[in-house]
Amino acid sequence: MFNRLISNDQPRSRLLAAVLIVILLGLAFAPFFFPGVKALSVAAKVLIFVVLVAGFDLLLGYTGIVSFAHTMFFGIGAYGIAISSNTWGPTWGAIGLGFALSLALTLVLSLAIGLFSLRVRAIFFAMITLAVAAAFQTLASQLSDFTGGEDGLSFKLPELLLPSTEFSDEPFLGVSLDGRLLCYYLLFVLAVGMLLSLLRIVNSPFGRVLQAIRENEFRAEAIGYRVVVYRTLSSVLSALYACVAGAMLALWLRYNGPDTSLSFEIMMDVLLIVVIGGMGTIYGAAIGAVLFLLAQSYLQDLLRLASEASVAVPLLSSLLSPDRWLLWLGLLFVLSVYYFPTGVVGRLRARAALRALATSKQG
Amino acid sequence: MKFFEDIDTRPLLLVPVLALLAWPLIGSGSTWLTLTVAGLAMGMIIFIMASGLTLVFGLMDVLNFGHGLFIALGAFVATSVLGAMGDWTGSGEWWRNMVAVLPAMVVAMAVAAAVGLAFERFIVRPVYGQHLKQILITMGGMIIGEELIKVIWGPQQIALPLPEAMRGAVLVGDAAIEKYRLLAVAVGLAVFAAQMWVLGRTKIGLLIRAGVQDREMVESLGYRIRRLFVGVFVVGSALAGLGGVMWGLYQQNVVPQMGAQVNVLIFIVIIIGGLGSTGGALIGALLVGLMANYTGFLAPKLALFSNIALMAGILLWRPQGVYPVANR
Amino acid sequence: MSTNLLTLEGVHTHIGAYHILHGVDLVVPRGELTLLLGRNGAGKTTTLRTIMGLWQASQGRITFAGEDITRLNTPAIAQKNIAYVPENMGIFSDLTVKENMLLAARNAKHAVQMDEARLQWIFKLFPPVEKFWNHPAGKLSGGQKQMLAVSRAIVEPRDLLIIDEPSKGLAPAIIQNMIEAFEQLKASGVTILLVEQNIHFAQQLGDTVAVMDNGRVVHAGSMQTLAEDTALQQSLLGLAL
Amino acid sequence: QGKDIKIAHIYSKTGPLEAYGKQTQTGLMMGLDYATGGTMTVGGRKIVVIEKDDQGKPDLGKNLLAAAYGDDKVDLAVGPTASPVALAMLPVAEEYKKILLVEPAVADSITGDKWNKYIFRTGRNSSQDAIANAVAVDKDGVSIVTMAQDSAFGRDGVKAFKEALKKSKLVHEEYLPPATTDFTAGAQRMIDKLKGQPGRKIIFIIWAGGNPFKIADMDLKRYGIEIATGGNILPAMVAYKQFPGMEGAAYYYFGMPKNPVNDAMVSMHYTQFKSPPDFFTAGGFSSAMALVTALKKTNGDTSANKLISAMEGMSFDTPKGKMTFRKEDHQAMQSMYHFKIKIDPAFAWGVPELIREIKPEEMNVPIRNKR
Amino acid sequence: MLETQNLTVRFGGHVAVNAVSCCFEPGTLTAIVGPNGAGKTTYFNLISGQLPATAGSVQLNGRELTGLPASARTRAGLGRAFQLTNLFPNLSVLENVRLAVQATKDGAHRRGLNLWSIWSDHAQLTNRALEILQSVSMTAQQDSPVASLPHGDQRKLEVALLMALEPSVYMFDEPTAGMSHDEAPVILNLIRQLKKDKTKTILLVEHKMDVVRELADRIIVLHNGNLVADGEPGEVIASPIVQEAYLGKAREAA
Ligand SMILES: Nc1ncnc2c1ncn2[C@@H]1O[C@H](COP(=O)(O)OP(=O)(O)OP(=O)(O)O)[C@@H](O)[C@H]1O
Ligand SMILES: Nc1ncnc2c1ncn2[C@@H]1O[C@H](COP(=O)(O)OP(=O)(O)OP(=O)(O)O)[C@@H](O)[C@H]1O
Ligand SMILES: [Mg+2]
Ligand SMILES: [Mg+2]
Repeated sequence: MFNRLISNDQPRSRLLAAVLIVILLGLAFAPFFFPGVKALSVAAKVLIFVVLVAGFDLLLGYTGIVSFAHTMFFGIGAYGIAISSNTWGPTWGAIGLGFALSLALTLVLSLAIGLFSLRVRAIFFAMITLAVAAAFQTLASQLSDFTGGEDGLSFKLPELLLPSTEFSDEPFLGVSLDGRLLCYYLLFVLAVGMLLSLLRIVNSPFGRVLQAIRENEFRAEAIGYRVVVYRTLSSVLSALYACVAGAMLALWLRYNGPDTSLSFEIMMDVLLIVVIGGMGTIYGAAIGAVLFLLAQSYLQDLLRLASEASVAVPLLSSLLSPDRWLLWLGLLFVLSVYYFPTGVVGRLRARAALRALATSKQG
Repeated sequence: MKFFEDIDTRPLLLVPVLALLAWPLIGSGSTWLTLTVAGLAMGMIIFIMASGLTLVFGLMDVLNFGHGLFIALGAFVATSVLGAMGDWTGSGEWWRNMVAVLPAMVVAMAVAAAVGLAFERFIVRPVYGQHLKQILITMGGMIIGEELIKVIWGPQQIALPLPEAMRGAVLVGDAAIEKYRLLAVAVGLAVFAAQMWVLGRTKIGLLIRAGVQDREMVESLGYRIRRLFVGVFVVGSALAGLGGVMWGLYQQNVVPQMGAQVNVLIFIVIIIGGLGSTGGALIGALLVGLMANYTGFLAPKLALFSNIALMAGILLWRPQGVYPVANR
Repeated sequence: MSTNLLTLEGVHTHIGAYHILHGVDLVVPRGELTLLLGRNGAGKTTTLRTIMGLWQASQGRITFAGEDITRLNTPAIAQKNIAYVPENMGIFSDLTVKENMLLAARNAKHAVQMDEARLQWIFKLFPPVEKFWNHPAGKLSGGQKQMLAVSRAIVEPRDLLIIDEPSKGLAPAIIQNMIEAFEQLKASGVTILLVEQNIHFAQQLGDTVAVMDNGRVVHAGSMQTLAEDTALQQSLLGLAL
Repeated sequence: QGKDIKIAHIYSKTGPLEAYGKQTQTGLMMGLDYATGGTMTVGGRKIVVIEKDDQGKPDLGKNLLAAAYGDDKVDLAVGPTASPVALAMLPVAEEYKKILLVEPAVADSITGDKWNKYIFRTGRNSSQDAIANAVAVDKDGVSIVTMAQDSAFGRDGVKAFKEALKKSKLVHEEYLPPATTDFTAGAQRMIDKLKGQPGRKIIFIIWAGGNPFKIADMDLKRYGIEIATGGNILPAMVAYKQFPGMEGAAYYYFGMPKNPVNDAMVSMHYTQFKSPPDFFTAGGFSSAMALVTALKKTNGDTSANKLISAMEGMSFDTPKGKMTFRKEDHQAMQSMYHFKIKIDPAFAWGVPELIREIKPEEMNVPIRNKR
Repeated sequence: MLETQNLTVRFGGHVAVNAVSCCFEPGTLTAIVGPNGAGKTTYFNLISGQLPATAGSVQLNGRELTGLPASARTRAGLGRAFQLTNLFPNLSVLENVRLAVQATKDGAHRRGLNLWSIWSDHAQLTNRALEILQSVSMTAQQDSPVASLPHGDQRKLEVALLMALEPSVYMFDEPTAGMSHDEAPVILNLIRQLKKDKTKTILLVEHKMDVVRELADRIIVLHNGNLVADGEPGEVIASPIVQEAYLGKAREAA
C-alpha cells in the first residue's frame, strides 16, 4: 500500500529512508517543534521549494533539458494570485480565478517553449531561456500598473488564511491556532500531494521514456517514441508544477515582486538544490531543499558566531563576517559540485548498493 | 588567400544593412552618424568583453558564468592602477594619458590571467564536459570572487575617471563622436586581429576543438591538451580583464556587481555569433551596439527588449548563430 | 638492445570497482606484427588502453624500447613515437578530414607541411580520404571513418602502431589495401600491435599471436604454430581456421 | 520598568545597496549614542539594537520584520534601505501593531497610498527631493528637459518636479530603461529638443546607479546645454567634478548644515573613521534622534499608541536642523539644500557649495495618503 | 512489401543515394553490398526516416511513409539496427530492451504516453525483454549499464533492441562487425530464425561475403549511390562490377 503511494520508487537506502521520514515528520509538525515566525517561514519555504525543484527535476534530471525559464513560471503562479487578489479583492473566487488564469498562461507559454526546444541545440536552448526569462522579468517590472513594478504587490487574502483569524482562544501545545497555521498546513498538504503525484509520473512508462530521451534522443525516436511530444509534455508538466509552487509562495508571503519570484538568483538556487539533492531522483528535491534553505537562512547567524570567535585574526574575521555570507554560499556551490557529483541521494544509494554487494559476496 | 575564399559573406552584410535601414527612420544625417558611430564603438567594447568568452565557451565548451568576474576584476584593478597614477591621468596630454592607461590594461590583464589560472584549476577542471555542473560551479566561483572584491575594495562604487584627453568629443559637422569610443574601436580591432591570427593561422584552434570532442584521442596523438586548455582559459580571462578596463573607463565608475550585470549581454552576443566564432562574436557585438542605439532613439520603451528581439531574429534565420562553429 | 619493443609484465587494471586485467604478460617483438585475439570482453581493448596510459595499470610493468612507461601520461607515451587507433576510431567529427590528418601530423604546423609523398601513398590506399579532404569527418560513412582513423595513425612515420580492430566495417577491397599497407609498413621497420577479429586478415599478417581470455594472455606463440594446430584453435578461438 | 528597549534595524547589510545600508547603521548608532548622551538609556531602559540583513529582497525584509516583532519581540523597527522592501514591510507593522520608522527608503507611496498609521519616515521622499530641485532651478526663461529612469521612482520624481515648476518651461520628459549604460540615443533626443530653445537650457537628471553624466561627453556645451541633478553619496559625486557650476538641491552634504547636531556628528565621524559622514549617515542619525526624542516624551513607554500620539507633529533636532513629523502622513518635513558645484583639489569629489537652505515651509509637499 | 521509388538524397553537390527504386518482399532476405561510402547506410537512413529524402518515396504495404518522422515509421513496422552502436549508455541492459518492448503496439497501453500507471506493474514487458536477452545470451549482463559493456556485447544489444520491436521489416547494418568468432553465430542464428518465419522482410548490409553468400536470397549492389546490380547471390557476386569495384584483389581470399 505504502509502496504504491510512493509509486514503488523505494529510497533504496536505509539511511535515505530515515532522512526522508525525519524531513516529513519535521515538516508535518514544524509549527510545534520549531515555534517562531522565522522557523515557520523557513519550513514553508522548504515546502514551496520542494514543489518548485521537484518539477524542475522532471525537466532536468529526467528529460535532460536545461532551462532557465523555470522561475518564469514560478513568477506567473505568484503573480496570478497577487494580481487577482489585488484587483478583485481578497476573496476565494479571486484566488481561484487568478490561479486558473496563471495555469492557462503557463500552459501556453511552456507549450511554445517546449516546441521551440527541438529547433535548436540544447545549449542554445538553455541560453535562449535565460534571455527569455530575463526579458520576462523586465516586462514584469515595466508593467507597473499591473504588477506593481519593482515595488511588487502586497495584497490581502481571505480572512481564513490571515494571522488575525484565531480559531480558538487557547493555544494548542503552545501554538496559537490561527489562519497562518492553516495556511501552513494547506501548503503542506499541497506539497506532499504534488510530490507524490510527481513520483507517480516519473515512475510511469512515460517517465521511463523521458529517461531514454535524456540518454539518447536520436535512438528514442528511432525505436518509435515521438521525442517532440514527450519533451513538450515534460516541459509543460514541469512548468505547471512551478506555477503551483508560485501560487503557494504568494499565498504564504501575501506579497510578490520581480525579485521575489522571477530573479535569476532563485533559478540558481533551484539548480543547486537539484544538484545537491541528486538529479533524477525526485527525493533529492526534498533533501536538497531542506539542506539549502537551512544553510541560506541560518548561514548569517552561524557566521556571526564564527566571526565573533575569530575577532583576533583580522583577515579571517573579515572573511567570516556575516556580511560576506554570500562568499560561503558560493563556496557551497563549489563544494557541492566537488563532493556530491551524484547528489546526496546518489551518494546514499551508492553506499547502500556497495554494502549490499559486500554482504551478498559474503553470503 | 584561401582563408578569405571560404568565408560566408552574408552575415558580414548584416551590420551595414542594419545601419542603412535605420537611416530613413532616423532622418537627420548627423544624428544618424552620431548614433551609428557610438553604436559601433559600444559594440567594440562589448566585443572585447565577450571575446574571452567565445574562446572559453566556443572552443572549450565551458559555460563560464564566472566570466563577468574577470571583467569586474579588470575594472577594479584599473581603479587601483590609475588611482596611483593621478598625475598622468590628470594631465591633458594624449601621450601621458596613454602611458597611464597602458599599464592599467597590462596589470588588469595580468591579474585577471592569474586569477583565471586558479579559477581553471579549482573551479573548471573538475567539470569539463558537464554543462550543468559548469553553470553551478562557475556561478559559485563568480559569487566568491564578487565577495572577495568587496573584501578588498569595499562594497561601494569606485570612480574610475577617464583621463583628461580622452574626454569630450570630436565634431564631424553636427555629429559628436566621443574620443573614448574611437580608442575603443582601435583596441577592439587589435584584439580581433590577434585572435583571428592565432586561431586561423595556427593549430591551436583545431586542437582545442578536437580536445573538446575527444580529449583522450588528442592526448593519444601526443598533445598535452590540459596545458592548452589552461592556456586558453587564462587568455580568455585576461581578455575579460581588458574588457573590464574598457568597460570601467566607459562607465567611469565600477561596482562589484558589474560583472553579473553584463553577463547576459555577452552571452547573447556570442550566441548570435554562433558560439565560438570570433568573427561571429564581433558581428553580434556590433549588431547589439547599433540596435540598442537605434531603438533607444526611435522607441526607448522597446530598447529593453532589442537584444532579445535581435537574437530571436538571427536564430530564426540561422538557428546556430551567424557563424555556426560546431555541432554541439 | 632487446628484440622486444614493448613488453607487459603482470599488468593489472581496474576500472572503477571492477578488476578487468588480471596480470597480462605480453611481448611485442621489434619490427614484427603481433596479433591480439580473443572473444568479446576478453580485455583486448583494455590492454591497449592501459599501454597508452588511458587507464592506469594498478600493478605490473610496461616497458617500451627499454624504458618503463607504466606511470607516464598519455601524451608522453604518444610522444615516444607511438600511434594509436582506438576501437571507436576517435574521429573529430566537427573537423574536416584534412584537419583530422593535420592534427595527427604532429610535426607539421600547417597543412602544406604534411609529407606530400606519404599523403599520396595514403590516398592511393584509401581513396575516400582524398575525395572527402575538405568535408567534415562526421559525415563520412562508417568504413570511411575507419579508413581515416588508420590514415591518421600512419600520416607520419611511427615506431609502434597500436590498432584496435581496423577491419571492421571495411569492404573486402579495402581490407586488401590495408593488408598491403601493413606489409609495407612492416617492411620499413615499423612494429605493429593489432587487435583483430577478422581471421583472414589475421592469418595473412600475423607474425606472432597472443590470445586473451578473462583478462589474461592464455596463449602466446607464432602465427604458424596456431595455424597448424586445429585443436588449439578450437579451444582458444572456438573455430578452425 | 527596566526592561530593555529593543529596536530592530533592518537594512541592506549585503546586496546592491550594501554601501548605503552601512552608512545608515553607522548614523543610527552614532545618533543613539549622541541623543542619549552616551548612556544608551531612555527613561531608565537600555536601548538594544538588533541588526537584520534584508539583502535588498522584499520578501526577506517582510519575513525579517515579522520575525523581529514576533520572535525577537522588538518594540519598534527602523529601516529599510530599498523602497520595494519598505513597501513589502508596511502591512507587517499594521499586523503586529508596532512602529516602523522608515529610513532611508524614498518611495512616495510609503507615506502615500500604501501608508498605515504605524509608519513614520525620517528620510525624505521622492517628492521632497524633486520639489527642492525644482525650487533650485526654477527661473524665468529657463527651458528644461528631464531625464529619468523609466520606473516608478523616475516617473514619480518627474511628476513632482513638474508640478513644482512655476516659472521655467518644461520642454520634454525623457525616460530611459533603468539598466541603460549607453546614453547616446537618449542624449541625442534631448539635444534635438533643447537646441532650438532660447535662454538657459538645462537637462535635469533623476537617476540612481549607472553614470548618466556621460552625456556631457557629447559636447553639450556647443549648444549651451547645462546639466542639473540632486545630491548623492560622496563616491558618486566624484563624477560631479566634471561639472563645475552645476546646480541642484541635495538632501545632505556634511559641509552644508550649520547646527550643533551636525557639528557633533561630523566630528564623531572623523574620530571614528577619519572621513566625513555621508548622505545616509545623516539619515540614520536623524532616525535615532527621532526615536530618542519620542521615547523621552513617553518616558520609555514603547506601546505603539503612546508612541504614535507622541510622534505625530513632533519636532526633533537632526544634523539637518529641525524636522517635524507631519500629523497627516507621518512624513518628516525637513530642509533641503540648494547647491552649486565647486572644484576643490583637496576633495576627490565635486564639492557642493551651499547657495541657500530651502526650508520645509517653502516646499509644498503634497499629502498623498487617503487619510 | 517495402518499396522505394526514385529515392534520392543530395548533400550539397554530392549525391549519396541516386534514384534508387527497389521492392523488398516478405520472406526474403536481401543483402545490400557495395564499397565503403556507396550509400548503403544512407539508403537505410532514408527508408527508416533518419534523413529526409531530397526526392522519391518510401511505401510499406502500400502505405506512404515519405515525410513521416522516424518514430512513426518505426510504429508502422520498420525496424532498424545501427552500424555505429547507438544505445542508452547509462541505462541498464534490461532497461534498454524494455524500452524497446514498451514501444511496440501492445507495449504499455499507449506507447509510453501513460503517465499514471507504475512501470513495474507492466510485468509482461519485463518478461518479454528478458526473453529477448536470453535469445542473444545476455541475461548475465542484464543489470550492467550499457556503457561498461565490451564492444561486441554492445553490438549484440543493438540487435536485441531491433528484435524487441518486432517489426515487419528488419534492417541490419553490419550486425556482426567487431564481433568475435564465437559470438557472431548467435546473431546469425537469430537472423536465420527470422528467415524461417516467412512473413518478415529482412534487409542486411554486410561486408563479410561468406555470411552474405550463406544467408542472402537476393543481393543488390550499390555503387556511388546508384543501384548497379540486383539478383541471385551467385550471379551478382560473379558479376564483373562486384568483382572489381567491391572485392578488388580480395577475390581469392573471399
Ligand atoms: N568503462 C567500463 N566500466 C566497467 N567495465 C568495463 C568498462 N569498459 C570495459 N569494461 C569491462 O572490461 C571487460 C573487457 O572489455 P574490453 O573492452 O577490453 O574487451 P575486448 O576484448 O576489447 O572486447 P571486444 O572484442 O568486444 O571489443 C569487459 O568485461 C567489460 O565489461
Ligand atoms: N549527412 C551527410 N552529409 C554529407 N555527406 C554524407 C552525409 N551522410 C553520408 N554522406 C556521404 O554519403 C556517402 C554514403 O555514405 P553511407 O554511410 O551511406 O555509406 P555506406 O555505404 O554505408 O558505407 P560503409 O560501408 O562505409 O558504411 C559517403 O560518401 C558519405 O560521405
Ligand atoms: Mg575491444
Ligand atoms: Mg554504412
